[in-house]
Amino acid sequence: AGLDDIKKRGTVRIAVANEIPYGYMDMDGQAKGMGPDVAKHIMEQLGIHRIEWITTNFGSLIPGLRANRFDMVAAEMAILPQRCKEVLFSEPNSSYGEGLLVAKGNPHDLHAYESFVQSDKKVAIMAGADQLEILQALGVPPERMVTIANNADAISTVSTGRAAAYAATSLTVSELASKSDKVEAAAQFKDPVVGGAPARSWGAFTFSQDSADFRDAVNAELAKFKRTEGWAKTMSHYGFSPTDAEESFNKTTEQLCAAG
Amino acid sequence: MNWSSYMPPLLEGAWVTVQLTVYSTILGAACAFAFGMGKVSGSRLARGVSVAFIEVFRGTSLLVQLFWLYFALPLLGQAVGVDLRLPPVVAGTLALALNIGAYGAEVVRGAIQAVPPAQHEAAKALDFTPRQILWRIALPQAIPEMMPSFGNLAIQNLKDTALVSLISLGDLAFRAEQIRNFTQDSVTIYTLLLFMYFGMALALTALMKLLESSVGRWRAGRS
Amino acid sequence: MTQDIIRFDRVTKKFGELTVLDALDFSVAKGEKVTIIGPSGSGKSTVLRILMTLETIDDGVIHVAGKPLWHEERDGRLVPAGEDHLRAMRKEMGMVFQQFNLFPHMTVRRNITEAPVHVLGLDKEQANRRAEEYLELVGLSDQADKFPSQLSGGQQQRVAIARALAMRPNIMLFDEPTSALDPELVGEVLNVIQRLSNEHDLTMLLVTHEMQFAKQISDRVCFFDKGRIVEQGPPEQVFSTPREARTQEFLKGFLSPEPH
Amino acid sequence: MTQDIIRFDRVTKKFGELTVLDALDFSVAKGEKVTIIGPSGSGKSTVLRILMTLETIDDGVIHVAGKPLWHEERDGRLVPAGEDHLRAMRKEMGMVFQQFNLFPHMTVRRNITEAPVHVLGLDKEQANRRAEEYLELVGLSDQADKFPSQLSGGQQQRVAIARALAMRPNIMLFDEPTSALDPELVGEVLNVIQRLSNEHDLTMLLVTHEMQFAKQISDRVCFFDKGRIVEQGPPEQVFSTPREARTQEFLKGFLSPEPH
Amino acid sequence: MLLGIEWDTANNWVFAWSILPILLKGLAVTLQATALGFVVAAVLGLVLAGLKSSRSRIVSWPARFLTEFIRDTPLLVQLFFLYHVLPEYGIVLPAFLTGALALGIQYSAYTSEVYRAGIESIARGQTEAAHALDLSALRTFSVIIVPQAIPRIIPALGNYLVSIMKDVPVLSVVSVLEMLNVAKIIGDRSFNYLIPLSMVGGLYLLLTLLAAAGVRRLDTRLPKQGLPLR
Ligand SMILES: Nc1ncnc2c1ncn2[C@@H]1O[C@H](COP(=O)(O)OP(=O)(O)OP(=O)(O)O)[C@@H](O)[C@H]1O
Ligand SMILES: Nc1ncnc2c1ncn2[C@@H]1O[C@H](COP(=O)(O)OP(=O)(O)OP(=O)(O)O)[C@@H](O)[C@H]1O
Ligand SMILES: [Mg+2]
Ligand SMILES: [Mg+2]
Repeated sequence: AGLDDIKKRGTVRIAVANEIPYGYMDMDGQAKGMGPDVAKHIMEQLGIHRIEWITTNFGSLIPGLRANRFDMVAAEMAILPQRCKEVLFSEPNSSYGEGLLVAKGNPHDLHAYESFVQSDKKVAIMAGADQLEILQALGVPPERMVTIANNADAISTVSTGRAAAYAATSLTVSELASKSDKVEAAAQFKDPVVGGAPARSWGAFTFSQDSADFRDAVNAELAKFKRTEGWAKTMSHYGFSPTDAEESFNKTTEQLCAAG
Repeated sequence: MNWSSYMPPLLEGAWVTVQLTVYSTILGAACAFAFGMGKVSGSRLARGVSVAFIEVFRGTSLLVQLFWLYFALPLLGQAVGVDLRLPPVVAGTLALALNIGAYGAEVVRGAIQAVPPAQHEAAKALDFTPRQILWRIALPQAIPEMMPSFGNLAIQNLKDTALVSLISLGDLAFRAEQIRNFTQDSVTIYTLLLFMYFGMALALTALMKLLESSVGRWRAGRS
Repeated sequence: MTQDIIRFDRVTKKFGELTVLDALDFSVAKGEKVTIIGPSGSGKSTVLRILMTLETIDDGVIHVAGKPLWHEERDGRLVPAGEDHLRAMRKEMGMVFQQFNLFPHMTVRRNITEAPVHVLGLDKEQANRRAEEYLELVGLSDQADKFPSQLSGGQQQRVAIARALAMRPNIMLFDEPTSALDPELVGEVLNVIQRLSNEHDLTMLLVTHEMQFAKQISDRVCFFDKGRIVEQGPPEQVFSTPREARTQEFLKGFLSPEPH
Repeated sequence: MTQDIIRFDRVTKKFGELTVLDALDFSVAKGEKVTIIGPSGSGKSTVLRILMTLETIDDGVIHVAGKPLWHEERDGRLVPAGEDHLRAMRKEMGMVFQQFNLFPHMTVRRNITEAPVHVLGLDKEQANRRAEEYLELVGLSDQADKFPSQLSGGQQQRVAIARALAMRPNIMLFDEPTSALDPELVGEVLNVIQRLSNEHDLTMLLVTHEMQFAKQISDRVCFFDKGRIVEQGPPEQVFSTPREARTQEFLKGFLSPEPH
Repeated sequence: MLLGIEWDTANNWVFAWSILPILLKGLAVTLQATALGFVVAAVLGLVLAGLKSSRSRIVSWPARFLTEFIRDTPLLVQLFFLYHVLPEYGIVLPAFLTGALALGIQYSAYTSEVYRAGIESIARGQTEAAHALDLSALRTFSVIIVPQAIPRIIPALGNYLVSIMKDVPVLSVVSVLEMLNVAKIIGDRSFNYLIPLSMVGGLYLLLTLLAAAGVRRLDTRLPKQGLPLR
């Protein structure tokens, strides 16, 4: 939907995928996370005062945008060239590296995505998440990947041995690790190297193809906000490192969409 | 966290589940009568349409229907230039109603056909028209016959509403998943969830029994 | 006999391979009381059901009250009867079934008034008066507000007779009206039929196994076997001095066995 | 009378609230042929079913062949009967049901031999000879290899009689053996029972509505109403000059109605 | 690429043709889950039916409650329960087995009723006739009741087999790669749901029509009066 439509309606529909700390609903039904917090600020600036939050599976975010089930996604979805063909991205709002969730004590001694290329251990990924592309690029055979529908399933998947590890972003991993003492973040994690550079993702807001003006308006406000102390505080509040914050300025969406 | 703190969101979800069940059961009953009577009607077209409807919605899995309505239908709409993007509530209610309606149509058909041929003959001997026989003799006798099966279908429908959580509708199952995402307290949440569905099913059963006895009062003296 | 109100001319009826009526000639005079007897499967019910147009015929002609039952004249030619013609013909007749076939969801009163109101177009009050008249006749004035399931078999059958009479037919067809009854209830139904048989205008066609009763009320008894009339005549003759071997054999089954 | 082979002393039977037998006193001498008549629901079947131990009783004592049916003596004390005692008592009796209750998945021969082989321990050949003997008696020697569904109702009931006789019981119980039959088939079954009634050793207890037949074969007729014996005596007396008003009323239902 | 097979999005027909082998692999999983679930349901249902008909209330009452409870709660929730709660008590089953088990448990509530109804439908008269002939309880059950109950039980079980097959897609929530899950993943990645989901619907329709014809045929072949004993 265009910016005018949304302003006329006075309500914007924003989707999250229930991933802590990127975008999630807490028990009281309040939207939280890096995406929602920044989105709330921007909507305020744009004069849109009502936000309808929608929770959906990660895999349904892009189809939902295309089906006009919501106007915007605030899930810190990584900007990837093939996604750029389907939807519009704002400029990066964050940046994050990869991580690996393993069982307590790391019994299989796993420290890198590359471990799964040779060994017979299975690695879990979330349906629709970009870890699939990374693992594929590294040459991990498909039968060694277990697809789960939800971040929430990761702890039990790993702690019960249904998969040896869960490949996700470093923030997701440390968040999950903090919730249960049956799992931990793999220590001395080696960033996967794809196409000659360590894999790093740039998260952004996502829009449908016909919402260019809305995206541009968000971009303008985002650029302003990223220069403030408020943005940096939000980053660190949700566990992003200073490096993550710096990196988020180093690439533009245009560059990221053109790569690969 | 203890279980009592889960209750407010779960009750909210349960309310959504109740609404979904009620709306889709009512809509489903309408489908059931339309297509069930269509299947026994004299018109070949009505019969064909009814048979096709019943076979398609009984023959494919409910979850496939739900996903199809939610994910595939918008693309079909795009291809033909119509906006068929259904909001989750509509897609969910529709999928449940169509599915339960197809099963219900067979119940309606069965009950109408179970009215003894002798009743049709007696009515014909009294010179009623075929239309009068259907509306005055066959249907009033068939409806109490349908009630037990409708009761079972309503319970089935209540259970099936859990599937709409998979298209992000905030029903009971969905809210439970949300809480688990937060707390990872699977044991408490799923146990609560099972008993809440059980309780709703018991209430629904009691309601259907009440309805059943009120539509079939003339059968009371039957041995 | 004055005039045939029912006439079958070489009527043949088949169910698939099975010939149930075999070129049957049969007629009934106005006001005549005829009893049909015969073994199971001999086609007794079929004769009544054909008259009531509950079954079609395969060959032959039937006249009821001087008009062809299954044909009507249009533009001087005989064409297959339309629904209007059939309904007009059915108005001549009332039928009482072995299993009563009351409408279980209607009170006794409703059972009797339903057709007069919706077929004959009587208003409700007229129909109710008529119902009371016939309930009186069958001795059930006090049961008008009960449902059929609250009555004994004998009472149900008497209601069924009242229901048929309320349409004021010229011909009454009875298909084994007492064989679904407990033996002690048979008498009350036969009593009602006996009373009707005194109406000189009413033509009666009765299928029964109550030989004693048949003897008392009928002007004529027809013995059916394999879709044909084997023997017919006044009851005294047929029961006491049957001419045909088949009739003798059949009647023997109803007499008490002799000690051997 | 020589000696009571069956004796009911103040036997009471209830179904929930309903008292079906009400402190019933009733006895049958060895070799006696007794017919029970009475309205529907008066407890006729219940008497036979209790004898066959298909129903329990709530109060009173029953003796069969001098032994208590529902009790046995152990260490000089009367205790509730065990399964062994009940089986021994049941051996005294054979029962024929209204609905025949043949085993539909067994041939006629197998229906008759099943119990002699597996209960009495006869070898197959002996049992087959016995089956032939009784099939001869009921006039069905040529039907041994058919299944029940291939027989008429009258033939099925005759097989059921042969099946009961093959256990060589001293007492035969018949519960309306002809009321599920087409009227013309009644004679053949009554014929068989008539023949049995000439066996002076066999005690017979028969529930029937065939008054004519009851008159011929029974030594005594008992009229039941509401779980009590209202009247009993030789058939001529009970049928021709019933003493009780209730009996007269009941028997009236079986007589042809008089014209009014 | 999925399950080692690439797809081709050149046009709709090519796309449909190229994903067919992937869907068929998913179908194989669907059928395996159906078969395993059915076996569990058939056996567990028999156990439940036995317990429910027990004379001892201490046995029959809990069995009755359990049946009612299973019947009145959604398969999805039962599946989540088994998948997430059992591991808390050290019982870790692979997703496929958990799924088949959940299907089996859910349907055991229904099959237990099939057994009970099949046996009770044998006219009371049959048991009474056997009793009057003094046949032992064991012989009555095995030679009189069972041969007559089987032809009534089998078609009903057949219908539940078909129902189980239609419920297999629910297992996708615990990442079993059955047919619907495969189609959904293809959709997630190609952003074309219409073709894979429609194909799944078509395949299901085909399967259930075949199965229904099979059950009907079975029904006409089984003797109505019981398996003949000569
Ligand atoms: N709808 C039908 N389809 C096939 N056969 C039929 C049908 N109705 C009757 N028949 C057969 O036609 C024959 C004659 O039936 P009909 O009912 O007229 O006999 P009936 O003399 O009334 O016998 P009963 O004394 O048993 O009532 C029987 O063999 C019966 O099986
Ligand atoms: N299993 C049962 N449960 C409850 N009531 C029963 C049961 N069996 C019989 N009755 C009732 O007991 C009463 C006597 O039944 P019984 O079968 O002995 O009557 P009957 O004299 O044989 O009648 P009929 O002539 O109809 O066979 C009836 O009112 C019947 O409804
Ligand atoms: Mg007939
Ligand atoms: Mg009885």
